[in-house]
Amino acid sequence: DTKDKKIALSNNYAGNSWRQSMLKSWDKVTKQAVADGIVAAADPFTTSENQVTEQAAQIQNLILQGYNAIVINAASPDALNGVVKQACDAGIIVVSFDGIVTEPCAWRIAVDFKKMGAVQLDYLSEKMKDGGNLLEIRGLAGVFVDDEIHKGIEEGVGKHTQFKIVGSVHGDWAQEVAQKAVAGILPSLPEVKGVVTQGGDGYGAAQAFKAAGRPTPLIIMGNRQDELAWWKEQKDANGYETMSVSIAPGVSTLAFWVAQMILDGKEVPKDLVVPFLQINQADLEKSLETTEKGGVANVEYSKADAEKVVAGK
Amino acid sequence: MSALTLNRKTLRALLPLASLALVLAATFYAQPRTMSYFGLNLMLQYAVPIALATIAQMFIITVNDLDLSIGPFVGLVGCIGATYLHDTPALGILALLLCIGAYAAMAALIHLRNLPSIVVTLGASFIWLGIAVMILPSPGGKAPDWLKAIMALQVPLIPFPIIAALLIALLVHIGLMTSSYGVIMRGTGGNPRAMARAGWSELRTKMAMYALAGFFGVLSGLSLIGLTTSADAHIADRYTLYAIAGVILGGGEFVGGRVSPFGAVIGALTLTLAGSFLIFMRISPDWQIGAQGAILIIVLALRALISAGEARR
Amino acid sequence: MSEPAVALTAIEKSFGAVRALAGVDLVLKPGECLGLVGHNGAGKSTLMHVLAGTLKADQGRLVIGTQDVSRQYSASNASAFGIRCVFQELSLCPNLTLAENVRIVHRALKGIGWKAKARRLIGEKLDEIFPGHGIDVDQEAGDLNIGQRQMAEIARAFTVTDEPLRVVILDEPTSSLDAVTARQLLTFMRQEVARGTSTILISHLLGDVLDYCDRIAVMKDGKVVAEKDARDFTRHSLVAAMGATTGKAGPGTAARRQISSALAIEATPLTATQTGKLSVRKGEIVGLAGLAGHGQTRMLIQIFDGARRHSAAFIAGDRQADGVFNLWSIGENVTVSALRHLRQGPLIRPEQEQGMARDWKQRIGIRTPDMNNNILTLSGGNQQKALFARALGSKADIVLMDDPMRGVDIGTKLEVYEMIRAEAEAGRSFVWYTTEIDELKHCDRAYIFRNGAIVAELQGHELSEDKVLHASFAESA
Amino acid sequence: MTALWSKLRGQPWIWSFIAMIAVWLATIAFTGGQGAGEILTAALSFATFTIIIGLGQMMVITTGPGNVDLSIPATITLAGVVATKVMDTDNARLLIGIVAALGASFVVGLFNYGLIRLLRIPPIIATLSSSFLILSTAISYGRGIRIKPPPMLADFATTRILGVPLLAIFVLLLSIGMALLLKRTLYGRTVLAIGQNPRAARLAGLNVDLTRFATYLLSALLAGVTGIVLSGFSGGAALNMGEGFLLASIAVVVIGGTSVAGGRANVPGIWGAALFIYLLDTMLNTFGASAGIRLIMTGVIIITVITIAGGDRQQR
Ligand SMILES: Nc1ncnc2c1ncn2[C@@H]1O[C@H](COP(=O)(O)OP(=O)(O)OP(=O)(O)O)[C@@H](O)[C@H]1O
Ligand SMILES: Nc1ncnc2c1ncn2[C@@H]1O[C@H](COP(=O)(O)OP(=O)(O)OP(=O)(O)O)[C@@H](O)[C@H]1O
Ligand SMILES: [Mg+2]
Ligand SMILES: [Mg+2]
Repeated sequence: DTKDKKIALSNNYAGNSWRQSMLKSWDKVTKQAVADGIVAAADPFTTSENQVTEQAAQIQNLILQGYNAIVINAASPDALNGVVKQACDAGIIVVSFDGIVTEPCAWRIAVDFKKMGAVQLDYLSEKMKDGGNLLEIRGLAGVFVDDEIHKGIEEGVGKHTQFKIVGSVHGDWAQEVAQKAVAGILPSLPEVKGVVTQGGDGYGAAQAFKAAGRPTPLIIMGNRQDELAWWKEQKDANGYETMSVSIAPGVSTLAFWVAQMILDGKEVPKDLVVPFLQINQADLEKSLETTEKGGVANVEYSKADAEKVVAGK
Repeated sequence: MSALTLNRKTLRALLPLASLALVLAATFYAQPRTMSYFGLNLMLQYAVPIALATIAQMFIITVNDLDLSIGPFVGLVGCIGATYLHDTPALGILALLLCIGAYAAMAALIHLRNLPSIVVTLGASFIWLGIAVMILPSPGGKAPDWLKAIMALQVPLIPFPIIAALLIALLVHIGLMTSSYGVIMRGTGGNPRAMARAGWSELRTKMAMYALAGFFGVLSGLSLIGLTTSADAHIADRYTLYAIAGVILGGGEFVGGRVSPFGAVIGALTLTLAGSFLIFMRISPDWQIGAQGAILIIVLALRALISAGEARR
Repeated sequence: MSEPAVALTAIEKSFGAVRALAGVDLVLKPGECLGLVGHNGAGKSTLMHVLAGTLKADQGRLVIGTQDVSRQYSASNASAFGIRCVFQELSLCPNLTLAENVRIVHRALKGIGWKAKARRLIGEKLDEIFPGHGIDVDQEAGDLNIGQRQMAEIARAFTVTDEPLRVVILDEPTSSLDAVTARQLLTFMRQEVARGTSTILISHLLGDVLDYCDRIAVMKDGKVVAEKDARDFTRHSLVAAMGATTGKAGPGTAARRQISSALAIEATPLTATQTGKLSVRKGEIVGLAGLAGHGQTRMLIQIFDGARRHSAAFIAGDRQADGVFNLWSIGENVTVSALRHLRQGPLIRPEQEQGMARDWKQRIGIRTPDMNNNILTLSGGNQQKALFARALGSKADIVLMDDPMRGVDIGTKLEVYEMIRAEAEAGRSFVWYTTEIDELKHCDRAYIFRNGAIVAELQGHELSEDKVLHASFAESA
Repeated sequence: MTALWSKLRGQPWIWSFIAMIAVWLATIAFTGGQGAGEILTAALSFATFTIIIGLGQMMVITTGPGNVDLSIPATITLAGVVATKVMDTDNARLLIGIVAALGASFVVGLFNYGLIRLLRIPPIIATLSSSFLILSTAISYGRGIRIKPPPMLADFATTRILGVPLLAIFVLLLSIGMALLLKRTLYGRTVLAIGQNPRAARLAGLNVDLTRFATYLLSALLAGVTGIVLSGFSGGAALNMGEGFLLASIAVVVIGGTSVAGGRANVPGIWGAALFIYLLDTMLNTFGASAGIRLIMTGVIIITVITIAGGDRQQR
């Protein structure tokens, strides 16, 4: 019974559409849960900049406020371990997701970011048997997720040797930055067959190719609505084919249910893996329909969904 | 006239303290649980590295410069601390000494070529970040145990962060505000030409002040990873602005060598507490970022209120 | 005859194209007071900077006592040789207390208890030179007014720790002091000289130089052109040696003019409770007098703020703080207040601007090869002339002057007095704060200030030194 | 030739152009000459945004030490969000969208100056604080949703004439206007005077308060313009669209030869510096340097350029 338990969300960044969707999903699902009397409170907290220190201070304050569980999307996998340990010591359940923490006392809902990189090359090798030159758009330097996806992509290139990465830029997961960086490097590159990405940067890359007057290569998309809309446009115009992959912002709701289950005394394994959300050519229309204009393709979890994930199904 | 000035001066000196008291009272009111040894300890822990970084910034501001690189520098120190200092202490100490030396070299460059400090330190911030990313491409590392032990120190009666903050302020106050060499340092900020006319080398003073800033930056980085237990290149990016805000909140002025170590430390504490207060306020996530701005404004507006009577000068 | 305390031989110094010192020979004997006079920009300050080690001469020899220090001379060994300088532009750190400012010039002040020592040093010296000065040694220098700052700096130059006191250079030390404090300083200087310290006094107040110096050297265009015992100079021969044009109206000789009855300004000092009212009529020259620091500047600023925009112009005396724009050329500094009238549409016209600058260079005699040079290439007095040009060149009909003749040479002063008179005839009103009682004789009326209040009003014919001083000190008016 | 050079080297802006050309040459040397023209075109397109905000930041910085506008990135975001949301992809609503976005920027400028003047908060902290509030406003108004710009705006922002972006021409005109404003108007002279000595400026009869107000307003409005055209250029407004412009806006101003101590400004230098910073990034991307090396190189090159150019510049 968790009806007088309080859960907090500690989020470290709110400055892009993915995070906004995540907060919205949290809001939608937890409000209902509170209304249904499942938990007493589920308050979201967010800091302004992607900063470990701010988030650490935030979590410390959440400890003081007496929450029973804290759900964390962490700015750093290791640097919050100190404060996570403090929370655990205070008897608080800590569940991390998306940006997970490595402190053993916490639960982790991990996305296999490495695989997210690797599948892009698997897909490309299917599409282009002869391989070719690739442009890689990375995220923010020095951040865990960027490093993981990059490793996956490198692995994929190692496996599919017909591909070669001829250029690599940091797009910081932002449309404008990606566009700017790609436009800069493009003139110096030979023909590019494909663009591997990390999400939030595909549309910017497409714009840059168009502006440079280059043929549009196969760009892996990242589930943003504008990316899907662009893809649809191209598909209708010239049968453009690609795929789109990213983690669903609704994973925050999964983390919520997991925390609730743990509070409820259920046995939950410390490490859970959620699949990333992949959109293929066939699913495009459907996904586009269900995605809010300007938002991100999403999956929200119900309690039943969450129980299924926990049961490992 | 003299009684009036004195009055105005004491008022101005007490201003930071008043802001702190106000924010503290508000925090206690919003969350009575913070009014305990445990609560204060938890809430103020992260103020220690910020206070040290603020002192570092204060040294630079004393000689009329501004350091835009202190945040990334603290991050770099953190990365060195969690790697070299942990694995091969001798190498780690050497690296940290080099860091301090780099600060002094920066002062020499700025002075000899008569460069604006803002640009040089802006450039330096990229260099620190770059080196940090190379040392620690993705977050991790381990803080030396002795650092963790120091930062987890439990002192009876008064929480450790408060003692540490007071100690830092007192030491710097003696060095800068009351010692005969401190006079030379501050004089260089007040009227560098007069100091040169009296035969003091501005180059040496500046190098000393920058080296001190580097030293306190090192202390800040080390105390930070003592708390977080691991490092991240971006761990302290925000410290640059925090440190500037802390100095100003503490009654320092950007030009003219008017600074106050106690004020700076109090400023850092105020900023940290203000952050906590906001979290206790449970504002909607949309406005949580904005509220940080609002609270800065409110605290600083106090200054205007008190100095309202003080005519244009 | 004893060894000279200091001997400068064939000193040369150029700033770019400006030849500030063109081979100066000067000898200072122990225990004498040497007066140094010359027109603005003659090179007096530059020569003193060379002697104080803050500027390096291009050529020439410098001997202190018996030691040739031409090579390796700097500010720090200047003080080790016992040479102190009160510079024309003040050199206190505004963010430090007076005691702390003393520490800056004395390396020996360190270790535990240094502050008490410093406090005592400066406190005693201030008491000795300026009895009743009313300055608190724990005050920050920035909180003092310019006169008090000057007093503090002078006192500092005479303090002694472990280094000897051989030569004290006073570069226009009385420019911001009122008559009483100036007298105190000069009297003290004589005592110090009697004790064997050599002093160099630079001043544009020729009376002071004639009365208080043993010997006088006259500089002109970077050279010493005359050097004699003070007794052998008269005011007239001194002025002649400086090469200034005299013969124009001297102080107090002008006839009283008819002044219109239209009121230009009316104001009451805000800060004082019991005070007279100030009123200025159109075309009138009104003086503000009294001891320095008694609220005259504040009065001027109050009038300035109260005046309709562009109807008042201000001539700062504290030109570093309130006057010059350091990065601009002389021309830009002159035209800044008149820009509204140099426009076509919204755009300023460069030709008109240049024209105005050239015009004023002529009219007020600014010594520079080119008005496009930076303002700081001018000597102190010439900078002051540029500020005059700025105010007179604007179309304001009220001109407020905050002791504006600080550091202006006698020749220029006479020209400026003339100009003020002419402008007043043309209908402009002047409010003129001055620390030189002689200058009050150019005013139609004067108000005497004490403690921020107006305590007396004197008509032109009553403006004698006695009366002014009496009113400045009297307990009630 | 040497005469020309000695005249040029006295100009504070020349170094940013030399740096820009050097970096460009290094890039095309690496690619063997491939893409030389396209790189410049791309640089022109992207540098224009930095130039617009740089012009505003330049005015603010010129008003004296301590003056800087840290709210520019947030204002860009707010203007972009407001513009695209009000326009709602409809050409017919273009104008009202522009008015709304500029109106929002106007309020930002007003607010910033209010904090500085009325509450006497130092500009660095005032604009930093207000940037948080502005960002929150953008979040709560735009809800993090990315709306496409109307086609007309997108076209305006992306059209090129003979390889030269239309926007660059527009910004060139703007820059000429700003240079005139600075050198040849009472407002500009007042800005320069305040930057050197605010007290003297007041006593010289210049309107200090109004000028500082106008300057913060100008900076906010230029940030607003950037927000509008940037959302047209990159297909919509996003909450993080202003990121990266903070340091860039300060860097281009100072590398371009404007004095951080105030009182000395330089418009052409902003062009050189903005192109330089973009091309520097391109060069490092082209070299394929790792993130760490790229950051280090960026820092080293910025410091090198300022060191070579520095010399007699006044200090902060
Ligand atoms: N830093 C400088 N740069 C360029 N020229 C200078 C500089 N300092 C002084 N000069 C020039 O050197 C000459 C001598 O100046 P100096 O200040 O010695 O005159 P002065 O005799 O002290 O005049 P005043 O009575 O007005 O103080 C002047 O022509 C002045 O313009
Ligand atoms: N509101 C102001 N604006 C600009 N400058 C000011 C202002 N108030 C004072 N000052 C300057 O500060 C200095 C000290 O001011 P204070 O009011 O103590 O002078 P004061 O009493 O008028 O002295 P004095 O009689 O010597 O002029 C003066 O030199 C004056 O120029
Ligand atoms: Mg002089
Ligand atoms: Mg005064």
